[in-house]
Amino acid sequence: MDALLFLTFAGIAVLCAINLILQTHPISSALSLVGVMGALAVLYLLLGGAFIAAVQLIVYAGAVMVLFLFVIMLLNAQAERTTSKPAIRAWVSVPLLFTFVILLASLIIQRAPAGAAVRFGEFTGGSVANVGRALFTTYLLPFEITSILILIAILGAIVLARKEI
Amino acid sequence: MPAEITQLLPAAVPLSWYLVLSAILFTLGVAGFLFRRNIITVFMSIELMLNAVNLTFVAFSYHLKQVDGHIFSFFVMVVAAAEATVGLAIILTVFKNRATLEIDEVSSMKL
Amino acid sequence: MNFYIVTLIKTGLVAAVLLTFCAYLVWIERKVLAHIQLRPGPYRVGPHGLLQPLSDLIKLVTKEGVIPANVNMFYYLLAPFLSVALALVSIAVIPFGPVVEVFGVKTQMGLTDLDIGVLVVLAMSSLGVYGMVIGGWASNSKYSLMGSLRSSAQMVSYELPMALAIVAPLLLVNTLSFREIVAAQEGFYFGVLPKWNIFAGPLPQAFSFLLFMIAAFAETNRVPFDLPEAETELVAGFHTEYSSTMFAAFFTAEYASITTICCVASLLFLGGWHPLWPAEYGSDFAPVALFLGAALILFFHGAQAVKARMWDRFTFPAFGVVMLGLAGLFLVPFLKPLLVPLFWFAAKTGLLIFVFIWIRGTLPRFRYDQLMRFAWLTLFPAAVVNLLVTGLAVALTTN
Amino acid sequence: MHQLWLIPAFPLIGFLINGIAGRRMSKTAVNTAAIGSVLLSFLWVLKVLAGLGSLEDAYIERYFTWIQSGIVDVSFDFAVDRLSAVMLLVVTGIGLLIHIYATGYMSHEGGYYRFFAYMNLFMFFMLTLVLAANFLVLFVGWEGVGLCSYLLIGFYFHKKSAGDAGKKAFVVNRIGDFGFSLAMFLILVTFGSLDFARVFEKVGPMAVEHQAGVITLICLLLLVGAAGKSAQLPLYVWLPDAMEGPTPVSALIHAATMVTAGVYMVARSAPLFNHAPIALEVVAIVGLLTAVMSATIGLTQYDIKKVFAYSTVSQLGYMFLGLGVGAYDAGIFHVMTHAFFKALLFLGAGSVIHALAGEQDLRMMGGLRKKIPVTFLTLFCAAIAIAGVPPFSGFMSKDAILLAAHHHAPWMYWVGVVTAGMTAFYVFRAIFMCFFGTYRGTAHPHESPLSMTGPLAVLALLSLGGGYLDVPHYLAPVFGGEHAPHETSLVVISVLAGAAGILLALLFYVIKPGLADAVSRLTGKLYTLIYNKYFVDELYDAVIVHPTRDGSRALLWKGFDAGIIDGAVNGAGSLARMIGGGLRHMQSGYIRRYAAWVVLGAIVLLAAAAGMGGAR
Repeated sequence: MDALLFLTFAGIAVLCAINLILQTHPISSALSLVGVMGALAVLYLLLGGAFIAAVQLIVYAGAVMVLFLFVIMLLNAQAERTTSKPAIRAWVSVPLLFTFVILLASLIIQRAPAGAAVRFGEFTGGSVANVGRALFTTYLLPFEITSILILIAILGAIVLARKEI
Repeated sequence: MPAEITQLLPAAVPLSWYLVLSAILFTLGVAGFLFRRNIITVFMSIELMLNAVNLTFVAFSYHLKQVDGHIFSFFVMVVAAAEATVGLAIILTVFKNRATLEIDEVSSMKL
Repeated sequence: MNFYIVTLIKTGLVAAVLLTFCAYLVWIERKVLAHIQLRPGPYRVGPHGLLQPLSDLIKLVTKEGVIPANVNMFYYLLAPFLSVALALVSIAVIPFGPVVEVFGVKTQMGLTDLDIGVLVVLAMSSLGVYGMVIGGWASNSKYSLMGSLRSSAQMVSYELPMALAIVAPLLLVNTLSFREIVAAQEGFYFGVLPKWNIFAGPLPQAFSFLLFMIAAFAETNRVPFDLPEAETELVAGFHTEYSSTMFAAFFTAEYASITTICCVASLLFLGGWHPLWPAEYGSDFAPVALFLGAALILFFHGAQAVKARMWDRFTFPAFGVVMLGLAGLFLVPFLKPLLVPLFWFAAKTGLLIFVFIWIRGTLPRFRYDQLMRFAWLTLFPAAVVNLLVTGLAVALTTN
Repeated sequence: MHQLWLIPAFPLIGFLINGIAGRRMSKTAVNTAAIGSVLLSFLWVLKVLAGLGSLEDAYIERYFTWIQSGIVDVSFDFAVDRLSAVMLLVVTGIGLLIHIYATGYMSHEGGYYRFFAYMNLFMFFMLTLVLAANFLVLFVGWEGVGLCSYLLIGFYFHKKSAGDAGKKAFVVNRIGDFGFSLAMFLILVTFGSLDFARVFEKVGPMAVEHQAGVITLICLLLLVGAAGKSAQLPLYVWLPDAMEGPTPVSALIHAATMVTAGVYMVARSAPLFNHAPIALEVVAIVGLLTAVMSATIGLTQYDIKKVFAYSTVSQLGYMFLGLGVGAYDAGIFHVMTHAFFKALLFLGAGSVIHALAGEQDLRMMGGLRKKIPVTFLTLFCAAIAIAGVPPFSGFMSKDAILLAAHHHAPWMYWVGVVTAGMTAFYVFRAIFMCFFGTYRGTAHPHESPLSMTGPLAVLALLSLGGGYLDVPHYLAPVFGGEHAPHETSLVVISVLAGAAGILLALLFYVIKPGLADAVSRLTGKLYTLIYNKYFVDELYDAVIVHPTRDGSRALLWKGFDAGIIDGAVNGAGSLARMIGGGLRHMQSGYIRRYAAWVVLGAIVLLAAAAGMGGAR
């Protein structure tokens, strides 16, 4: 059952990710990305991260991606026009990427802890209480600094969005 | 569930599957970065890479039975949100000034 | 497999009840609005227009589904589906009553109970934007596009105060599971005042409740925040180009989300299925008394029916008999533990839904800039302060 | 806890108030902050000392670990024992009086708030220095007072001479600090700690070094530091120039407190010095030489502040003599009495200068006795105190030193006696030239305000009666109680020397005013030599300053800096430009091309990792 769920949602994630780079229209790409995020949220649930799954949906899918859609619609972005250029680039990039992913996967398989397996329900340390406790004790300083980061981001966005620039 | 499938699949998912999935998603993100020309799509590819990395964090959190990985992916999300805010604002500004979203047309620092 | 069967039964039951209720919510809304405006409302189709929803449904389904030119077909069709699906998902985590035993099967009233039920509702509500955004964009119409931009901005903005308003009572109960939230609100202060979150110590959450309800109005696009569907001023919104069943889907999604959010409000703030006063003082007989009273009023009106409405002479007493039957149901001993909590829960939710309709009949619409300013400059700071004060109160009283 | 940290904290707060907001504050407010903070500090000292009782042992307060690295483990501690108790009282008490005095003296000067901010900062550092429980905290205070000294000497920074004097003081002090730093490193290496308590505990059982050893070296290096701060040979040259600063500064920093920091430091390190008799001998000789040399210079100067400055150097020499002959208690006793009468001398001189609208030349004074009687009376008290007239304070402390010197080596006593005579002469010469005879100046003298004469009166009382505070007895637990036997004949001789000096001055400058010039003509070359301060400044200029400057210019600047460093920098620049010119073609501005490079780099790294195999 675990494996089936994993394969289903991993498949959805990979398909959506491929769709993300194949679609020419940014809206389609954005919605594919939402699909990836949703699938990943389910995988997080399988990994015992209930809170992080919910946050993935609320923050990523519900806020960040809406922002993307927003901007795409605001700018009325159109589908990319095809050009003659990509042919050469693809000849270089595709093998490069294949090397990259194969190297990465082989390294992972070579070094992954032997026998480490994921069974649903074996780890329940990702509940809201646990995350909250870690966030407000061990990681209090980073957490507070994060708030400053967000403040700066808001200010930056406001400054950039002014008419004069 | 048919017995054949149950026997075909392992009872538990090896950790490396998650990690390889993460690697694949990351590579797809890189591919999106390299192949797409729309700035927004490129930006979304970056988000995809961040998501892939988050998956590793959560997977290792499971493996180590510690919550820290979740915290890290939480921070990644926060940073991604901040990045999206500023990045999209920059894209808006770029579009306002150059009337294009083609990344290759934004190759010089000045207008 | 027992689990799967029970779950399937429950799912079917909930879906049927919810969808029927959504349909009849339209009838209720029209009736209430009409009475607020001193009109009879739907009256022709069936007794007191009770078959009006059915005829509406037939009309919407049989109408021609116009698909405008040059729309992005896939997304155009996806949007209503997404809307209604996301609106219906949240109901899965909402419990309607305590754990009960029916025919020897012990089960909870409600589809499931997650540790993060509240977060799921929030997540679904934030994903609900996609239906609008995609629908507006795929319609290939500037009015739709503008409308969807408008409504998505509104939803994203009001999500924040809503989440903050939810967090405040959560601080008191210390859990995210709806069932445990309700369990924490059991009991009475001084034997009379219910320990609901709007009354509970250390800081009664009445203000949070107010904030939550305001944000809920905006989240469900209801008056006075119904910019997304302001037909008269803004050429409606994201669903301008939709018709037929797809329009019905958007419509259903809206009423489903109203129902969900009222359920959430009664669970979070109004003690869920706990009665308003203790059972020692006869709260179990409140439904009996209510339905009996309703029956009496119906009989009375039946007797008083005027010539212009001849059918009332028969329909009112008939409904009165139904009410008497309902009252009788609450007296059946083995149904009582099942129905009484359900009654209280339904009563609270129903009251909140009535408030939704009431407000619609009372208040005018916000202008868009007022709406956004209200969200960011009034509601959001108020929610933050409320959360901080609550947190302080909780921190000072624990330990 | 007695909250020792509050003692320096009060002046620091005063400094912060005046330093940050003083520009916008009224003079009254500045005064309140400046004097109030010092007053609070003084009262707190009294409270702490009252609370601590007899203080037989040092009382230590630990605050926090400051530096922890390897063998270096320094914490920020304050300590009080009887030695620092005396210093605390002197510093805060005299400091308070001088702050009050300064409100009158500085009332017409610009940069009023700045002056008081610096003064408060000085108080903070001085108190830190005195309270320090280890060498490093002491060094902080040490450097801090040096800084404040620099700032205050150069207070009239628009005057070039003032700026130069400040720089001179700073540079000369650096030489001393260099020695002090080396001494600290040696202490750390030798004893593994900088804590006074730990170091002295460890040095206790060690053998006394009759032959030069590491302790002797430490002590000599400490002496270098002390000589820099306390203006001893050969580093005394900055102090006379330091008189460019406002007179209250001269009184507080360059007479009463900071310059005695060296004495305090040597006394503080007494356990070390006790193990290095050679170093002690050097201390005594340096002190004696300084005393004699500066006393002779003092005989010939005409600037009233210069006279007192050389007098200060000379008296500091006395203190070192006291330390060197092992009479630490006498040295500290003299620090205290000297603080009283020398502060009084300077403040009185300041009052005179104030009365004469800035005139400092003795030849332009005279006959002021009637015009500024309070100043005259108080100055006269100071003069008889410093001249060693019994039974006033100077007599008490100076005799304690001289007796100890005689006990140690008789010749030192005799030189000391001669110096005492000269001291009496030059001080009374200044008094007579200033207050007797006829007025030779042009300004219209006027008595100073109460804020100035008040502190003068208090100091006068202290100068006269301060000798009865039996400091040596009080300090016995710190230094051990052996005293030189009392010999009445020696006392009589030194008193007679003082009396001779006074009478000679009376003869030269009151009875027969022309005689002084006659004598100076008679001695000719010698007089010129002394009048020009033995040409020490010129000597330093010729031997040290010029060669250094010329060498720096020729070798370091033209050769090393312009040639090698600039060459290297320019070369690096052009090299970078060359490489950049090549690499520029990679910087196409196409983001995706950059990303491709990044991917390539990642692949290389991954391949390397894979190539290493399963190495973890």
